[in-house]
Amino acid sequence: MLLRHTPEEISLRQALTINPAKTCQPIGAMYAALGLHGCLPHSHGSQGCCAYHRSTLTRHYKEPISAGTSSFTEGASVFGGQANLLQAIENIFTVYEPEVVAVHTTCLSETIGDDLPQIIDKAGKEGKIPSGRQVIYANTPSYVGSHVTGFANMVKGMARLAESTGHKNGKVNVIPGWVEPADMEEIKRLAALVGAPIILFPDTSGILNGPLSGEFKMFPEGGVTISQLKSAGDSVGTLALGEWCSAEAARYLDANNKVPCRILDIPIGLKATDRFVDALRIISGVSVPEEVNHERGQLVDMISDMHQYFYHQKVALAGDPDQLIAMTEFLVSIDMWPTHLVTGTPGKAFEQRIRDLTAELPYEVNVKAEQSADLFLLHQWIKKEPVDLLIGNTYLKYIARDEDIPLVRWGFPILDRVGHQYFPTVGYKGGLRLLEKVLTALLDRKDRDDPEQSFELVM
Amino acid sequence: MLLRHTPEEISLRQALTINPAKTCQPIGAMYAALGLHGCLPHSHGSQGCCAYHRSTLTRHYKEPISAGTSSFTEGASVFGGQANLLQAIENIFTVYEPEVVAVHTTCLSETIGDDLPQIIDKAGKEGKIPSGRQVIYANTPSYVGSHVTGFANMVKGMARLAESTGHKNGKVNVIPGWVEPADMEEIKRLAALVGAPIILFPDTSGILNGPLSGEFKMFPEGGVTISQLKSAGDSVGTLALGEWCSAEAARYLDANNKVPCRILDIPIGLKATDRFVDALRIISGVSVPEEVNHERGQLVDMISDMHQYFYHQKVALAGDPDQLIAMTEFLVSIDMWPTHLVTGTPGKAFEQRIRDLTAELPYEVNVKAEQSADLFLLHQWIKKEPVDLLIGNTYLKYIARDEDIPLVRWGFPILDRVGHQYFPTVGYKGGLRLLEKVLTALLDRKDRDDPEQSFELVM
Amino acid sequence: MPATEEKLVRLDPAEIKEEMLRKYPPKVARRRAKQILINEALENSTPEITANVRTIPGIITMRGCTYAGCKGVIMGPTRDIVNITHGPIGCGFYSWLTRRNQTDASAPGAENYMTYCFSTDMQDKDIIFGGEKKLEAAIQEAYDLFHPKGIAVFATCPVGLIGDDIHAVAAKMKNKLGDCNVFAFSCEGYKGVSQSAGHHIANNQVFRHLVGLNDQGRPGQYRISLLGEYNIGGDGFEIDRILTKCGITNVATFSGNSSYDQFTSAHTADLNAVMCHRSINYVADMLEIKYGIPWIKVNFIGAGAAAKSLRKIAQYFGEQALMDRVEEVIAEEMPAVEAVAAEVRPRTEGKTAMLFVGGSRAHHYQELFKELGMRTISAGYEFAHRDDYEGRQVLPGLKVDADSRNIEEIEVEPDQSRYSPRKSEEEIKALAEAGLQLKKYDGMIPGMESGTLVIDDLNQYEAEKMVEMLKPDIFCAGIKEKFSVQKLGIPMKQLHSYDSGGPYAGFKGAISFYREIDRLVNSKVWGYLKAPWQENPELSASYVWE
Amino acid sequence: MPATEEKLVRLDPAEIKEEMLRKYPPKVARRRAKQILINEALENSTPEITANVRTIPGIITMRGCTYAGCKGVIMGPTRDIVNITHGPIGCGFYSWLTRRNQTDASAPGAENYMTYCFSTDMQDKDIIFGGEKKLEAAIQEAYDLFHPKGIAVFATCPVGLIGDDIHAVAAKMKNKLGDCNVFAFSCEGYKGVSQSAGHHIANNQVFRHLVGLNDQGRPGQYRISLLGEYNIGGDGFEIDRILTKCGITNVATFSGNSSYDQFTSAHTADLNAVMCHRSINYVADMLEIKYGIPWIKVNFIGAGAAAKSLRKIAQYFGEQALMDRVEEVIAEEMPAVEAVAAEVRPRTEGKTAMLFVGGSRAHHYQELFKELGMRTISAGYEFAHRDDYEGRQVLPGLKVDADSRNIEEIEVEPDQSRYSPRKSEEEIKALAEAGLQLKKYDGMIPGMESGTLVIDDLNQYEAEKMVEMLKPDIFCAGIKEKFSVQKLGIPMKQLHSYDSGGPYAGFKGAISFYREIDRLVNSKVWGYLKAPWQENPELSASYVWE
Repeated sequence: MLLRHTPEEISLRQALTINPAKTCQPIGAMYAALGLHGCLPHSHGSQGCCAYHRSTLTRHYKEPISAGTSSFTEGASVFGGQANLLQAIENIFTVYEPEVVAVHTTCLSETIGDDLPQIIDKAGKEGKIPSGRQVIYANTPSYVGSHVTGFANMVKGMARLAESTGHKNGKVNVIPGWVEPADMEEIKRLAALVGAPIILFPDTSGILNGPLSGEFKMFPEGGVTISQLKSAGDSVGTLALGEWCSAEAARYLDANNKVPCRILDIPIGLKATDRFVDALRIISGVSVPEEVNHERGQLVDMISDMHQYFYHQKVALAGDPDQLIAMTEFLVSIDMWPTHLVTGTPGKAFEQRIRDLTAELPYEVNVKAEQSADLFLLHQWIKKEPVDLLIGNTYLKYIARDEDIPLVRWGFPILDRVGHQYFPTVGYKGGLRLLEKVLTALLDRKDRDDPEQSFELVM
Repeated sequence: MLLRHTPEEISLRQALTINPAKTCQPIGAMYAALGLHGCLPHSHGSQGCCAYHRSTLTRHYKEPISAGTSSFTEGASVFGGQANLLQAIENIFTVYEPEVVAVHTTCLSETIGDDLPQIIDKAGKEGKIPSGRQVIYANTPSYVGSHVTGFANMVKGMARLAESTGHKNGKVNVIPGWVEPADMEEIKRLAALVGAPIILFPDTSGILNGPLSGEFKMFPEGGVTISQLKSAGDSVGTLALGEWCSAEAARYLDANNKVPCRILDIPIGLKATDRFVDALRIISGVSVPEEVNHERGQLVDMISDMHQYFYHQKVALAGDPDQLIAMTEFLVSIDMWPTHLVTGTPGKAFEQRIRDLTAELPYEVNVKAEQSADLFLLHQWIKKEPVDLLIGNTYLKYIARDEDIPLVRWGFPILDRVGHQYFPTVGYKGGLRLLEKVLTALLDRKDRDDPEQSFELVM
Repeated sequence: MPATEEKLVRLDPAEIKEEMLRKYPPKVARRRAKQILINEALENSTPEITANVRTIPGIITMRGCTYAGCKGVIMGPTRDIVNITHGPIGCGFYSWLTRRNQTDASAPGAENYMTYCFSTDMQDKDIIFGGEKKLEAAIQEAYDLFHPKGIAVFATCPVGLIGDDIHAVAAKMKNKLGDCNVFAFSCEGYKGVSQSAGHHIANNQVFRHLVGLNDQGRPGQYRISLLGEYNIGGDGFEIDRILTKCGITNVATFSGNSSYDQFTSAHTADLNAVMCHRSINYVADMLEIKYGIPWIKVNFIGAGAAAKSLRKIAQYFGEQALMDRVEEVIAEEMPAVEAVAAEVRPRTEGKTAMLFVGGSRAHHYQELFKELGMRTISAGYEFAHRDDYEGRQVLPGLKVDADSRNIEEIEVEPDQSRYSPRKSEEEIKALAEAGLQLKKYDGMIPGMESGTLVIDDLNQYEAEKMVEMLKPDIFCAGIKEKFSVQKLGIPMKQLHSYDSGGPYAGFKGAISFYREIDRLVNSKVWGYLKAPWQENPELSASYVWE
Repeated sequence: MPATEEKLVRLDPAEIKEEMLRKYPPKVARRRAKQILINEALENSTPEITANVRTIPGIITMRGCTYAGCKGVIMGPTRDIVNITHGPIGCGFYSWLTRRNQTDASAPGAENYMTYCFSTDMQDKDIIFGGEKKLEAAIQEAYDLFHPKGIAVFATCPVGLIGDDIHAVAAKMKNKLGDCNVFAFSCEGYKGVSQSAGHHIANNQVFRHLVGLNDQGRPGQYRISLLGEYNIGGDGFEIDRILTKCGITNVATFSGNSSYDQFTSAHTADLNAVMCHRSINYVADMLEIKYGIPWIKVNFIGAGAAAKSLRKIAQYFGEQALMDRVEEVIAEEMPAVEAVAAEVRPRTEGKTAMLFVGGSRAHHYQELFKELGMRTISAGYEFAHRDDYEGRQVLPGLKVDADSRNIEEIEVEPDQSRYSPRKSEEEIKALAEAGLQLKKYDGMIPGMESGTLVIDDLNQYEAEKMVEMLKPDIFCAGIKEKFSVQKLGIPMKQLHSYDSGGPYAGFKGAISFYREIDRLVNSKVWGYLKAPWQENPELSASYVWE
């Protein structure tokens, strides 16, 4: 067994996290920053942080991930990292010529107490920031929240660029949350279909699912531009997709730029996508074209066609709050039973939301969102109450193999399969893909396990 | 074992086909006819034929398949089916009100020698065909060729509607061949991206992947229209995708309407898609937009990223000539080794083309296209020379389970999985999907079989 | 379900019928009118319906052909006979593994050819010059590869027309091979008016070429055969489980999970229990005439019906020990069934169903729906005859039309050596007085409510019309009908293939059917047909921000 | 490969260096210039390079941190020690199963914690009020759950700053638990200038807390330990296979496929064979000083190098039987290797490679490329020191800078009870005269051609520049570099993780490396970078119809 030391008996753990269902803030900030056109993320800390984040994102996307580091030494960590950051900013603009540098902190620089705004301001004054170029920042202490928090913080950092001219631009800000490049592309496609002009940020499409063409573009086409972000202050409103990932930035725009906002779920599955499309068409005062109804109907059609195969199948999930909430609603909406859920990102509100979404199930689900809500606990729950399917990131494959349960890879990070870069799981088309994946997992298992006498040709 | 009686030793069979890699002409004609807007296919034979074709297409698409039958009785099969067809035409136009009825023959009516043009003409004279409505036809004797032949024959039947006004319409006829609705949609999307105005026929998109919305449309939106088909005679040229499925209709337009044609492969995989796009842009005198290059580059990127996992993996395939040719070229182009291929559709040219495409392999591939080229033979070849992967229709699952080889479902019919209705395998995006499917099959197997010490987190 | 009640009240069946016929050309309307019957509770007669007549060309029927009924339905389920389709490839291909008649070939060394499709794959030259030589070669190749006990040959449409004598070829090869029983079926698709003719052709040949060859039937105290049970989704397995539990031996099933040896020893059973009256009642008669085996109609679809059928069998054998055992078994099995029924009923009570399938299922399954508190508001058969609707009393009066005339009726007489009546005249009379009528079947209609619609050979157009008008909570038919009905937002259950479910027979089957219907009628998906903006399209209300 | 030859001729290395530096700010250019060396074949000295110095902030380096070198590289491969990361969750998460150091835990009852990630997951309150209590509780929880032989604690950046005394906590818990060896590593990420500092910190603690505890080492006639072999992709398995075949016993591997007991008995070996000089040469020295075990540098990367290393080991033990056996084994293994080399070489001959990785691989792997007929035109280390480039003779002269000063150097002296010199002064001299120099390593540079570029701590910008200018046929580095290089159309091979390949060590490893390089440099995909319309954009020619 790969996880041979995991006992079925659950003992209280208050200090030791085993096989976490989260990672730290900075990588979230780095991913978000990559959704900004011409941006070089910068990690203000030891060079190991940056190396780890770049490696993880590279494995997930199979794409180059460029980011700078302040390369703290012992000295810097005693006397502060200002000198390192100033030097880094100068070198980065000179050597790599980005349009923006997005600096995030680390547990190290946070513990020291480096003051980013002040340092960046100093860099500006010292002429280390070429005119027209920007340095944005986010405080991302690794010992608070999770990678999700870091993502949200950097998105807020982007929102800080918003300016209000007093003239509305007729657009809707859409903050997609931590979804894949393909998802961001799909959200843009869907909005365009509906006929709603949007400003999407961050937007990693085209950046983290790039082509192989013989040239290496450190700053590919794609990503939200500085001017778009500035204009976000003039938008008619903001749709924040996901409380954990997107709400803070949306509320900032509301408070600082008087751009009203609404927090929706990430449009994963039928109902959440319905709400997103409905919001778009009402805000933009357009009527939804047949094409969208057609896509929607296709998803409903597949649900009805294959219902018998996923009906009341039990699922264990690990992931991030916004994604798990949307996925849970989707699963329940098609009569599946999310049974065990963990996220390392703390939040009682998450647990409550999941309980509400699963209220109709014949039993109470296991759900936890805190330090001890890790894959070790999830595995123990599964040993006690087996499930038919696992949904989560690549680390679940160890449980999947030990317990012989099919796994649908979804979430972050996916280190051992491809496809998530190119095919969305948001929107109606995303729903079709998710259903296809779930069905493939369940039906492959059925084909493997059915006795010969009931081996089915037609399913 | 499910196929416990299949011996490894291969014995010559000249009369007995076992587990065919083909079916009969009429179903192909029926599928093609469904790609015509407002069309009711009609089977001129015993009602069993129609029932079988409708059932098979329904299982493949999980969609309603409407078609009429002449319901031959013993009497009709002695005295001829004219009365039945006349009655059928009248009833169909009265009760179902289609815009077109597409009649195809069966082994029964062909053996009797019913003369379709004459009967249809008679129906017209007798006023059984409302004005503005059409009856097209194809002779599809079940004892000649295969379902592929029947498809080609009905497509030719559509081409017969073409008219030449002498004024070119600036469009390109594209005959997609026997591909899925999602593929036809993708071909249209690609052509639109390139900026080439096309007339696509047949076009089953929107018809066989319809929505669930509470209404049953016997004749959904979608499909090539009669007026488009008429205008096909004024097109600047015809691109026929696939010699077996599409060439005949294209050559008919060339001969009868002076519309020049070119026979290309179905755009499956990188190279075939390149040729298709290149043809479109030259004919239409447009330059290919970045968006297409981007999609193309994404496919090249995934090939390079995951190359180590499919490099020199052996594949056994069963299917139809045009599809197998394109797939074989794709597999070879990514350094995979198609090793055994069968198609029940006869054609020495097919065998030669496959040999040419696989010439660089270190061994000669097993390829056969004739009556005895069935799944029984394929299975025997596999027993002699095992492969890493199977690609073909659902019937291969019996071999897959007995021999414990992963199967990628592709082709016709797929009776036990969904997705093919909604996600294309043509074009660059289709290539991404095919690669994802191949990789999932291979990597899932690797994860299952790797010893614990080399169980991989990152792939 | 109030909504439906209402509709039923509002819509008079006559209007519905009229509406269904309105669009037809007069000739079609006249013919269809005879096949659409509004059920009325008559004193002691059953209203007459027209059935087993031709489908009108151009009308989108549910029916298949004679080949399908013969090769697909009757002979398909036998695992150890090599079935060779003589014809172009299609017929063999489409009947390849597409029915869910399961078989248990797990015994060591057991043969199973059901996963294979064998065909002579006729080409044009065979059509022109005749296919006998090729058929002969194909039989030889099959024999050389597999050495099966039996090889069956099935004719497709062109075979009859080009005059291949498949029976002569079969006889010749049987003779040549020596240890292999080769026989053929003239089941060309154009014969008859539906699958029904194919059943008949198949059963005749089984009776002629197999039954009676082997006097060593499966031993046992209470020995019966099950006629017209095809083990779809494992129904036969469940019935066998129950019979075995009761101490009843199933000598042969026609033809679910069957083997060559079962057919050949079928004449040794002491009772024939007929499930599907349509496809096989004539075999029951022949077995009685030739071998003296009485038959009774049974129905294992529905827990109550299953219990009733067991009691009938026990009553037939008349031994207390068996009757007691049967009661014990019923007492053991029913609690689980009732528990699930009780759980599910609140969600199914009062809902309505429509059944259009087969030759007996449209009748049998009404039992299961009753147990769920659901009402069958319309039903009909795809290929049944009048006796299946109205009861066997109509048999003598049935007129044989042109299409039926061509379907062979075998004349049988008592077998010199093997005829032995299992029950004497007196015993049979006694059983009748005790309430057990042999060879009795009252058909579907008497069990149905007044005002319900009984429709023979329902077609797609009528189905759509009726569903739109009556909005049933579930519609049952076959794969071709499944999605046109579901597009209307009405759950559809296949009662040919059971979709991928089953068994639904017997006690365990009842439980799985209850759960399946619960799943179907209560699936959330039916609530998703319209998008929010389709339900409230108005844009008046501007967006509500936080 | 002509194309490349040409480029090499055309581009003078000095120009290349200048071009790489041109864009840098002057201060950066000055510093980088010292780390970019144009190799010249000097008489009997090796040119000097600057290494093991700070990476310049903002420059996109390949380097990781001290924690990565300590927890990830050195301690990660030990299966039966519970490694607890004391810090916020990230460091533990990123070092969780992300290196491919394989372990064989198949023995019944074997412990394996390598699939687990243990962390104290420090929260803000821990940063503010200190994390010692939480660490203590975490150790207790780990002990209660698993009862491991050993628990190791790893400090992340904030730990040092907030002053948690992890060593005190470890000592306290070791004491409290009794049967569990608890020890800690002050491997905060900001220490030193690269992973290298982490290796040193890790090795010091292994030497201090584990080595020498257990005098019952694995028995055998020729007993060695393998230092600096991490069993990436199973390299260690292959080396062990060969050693076993030769009759040589591997007492302990530092630290590939290692276990607690291997470390504790390492002092019982009679020879230390050093693979990765950078990460562990000081441990070899300490083992010699404290226990009297001599060491030699070996290299099992490359079939020839592997054979050479085996001969050195045999020569060290000096027994004919062993030398003969070694020759037998080499004779057995080489034919398969040479066969594959011969098959592949025509497709690799003359191609060029660049290697930028680790502290020894950039050197070792040049052997394998040589065997493929490929030339290394540029190479450098990620975290090595001058001695790894220039040879150990520079060690005495190395000046200790601010960053190195903080990395502890352990002062060791002969162990009272356990010190026993395996070879006498005379024997050592004799071996030297016979050509076997102990503790000798000449570094990477002497083996490289004149005119090649040796670059320390290569960064992304320089890599891109150089690849564009020199167009190598393959580039070797780590995951962060993989795709930026491949985007340029140059195949890239990871020599940290081997992508998902390996083993590449020993004889079987050589074979798989040959095939892998063949696959990479000859993959068709590199021919697909441009679409037809990008290669011939002109529309002049109108379309050619049939």
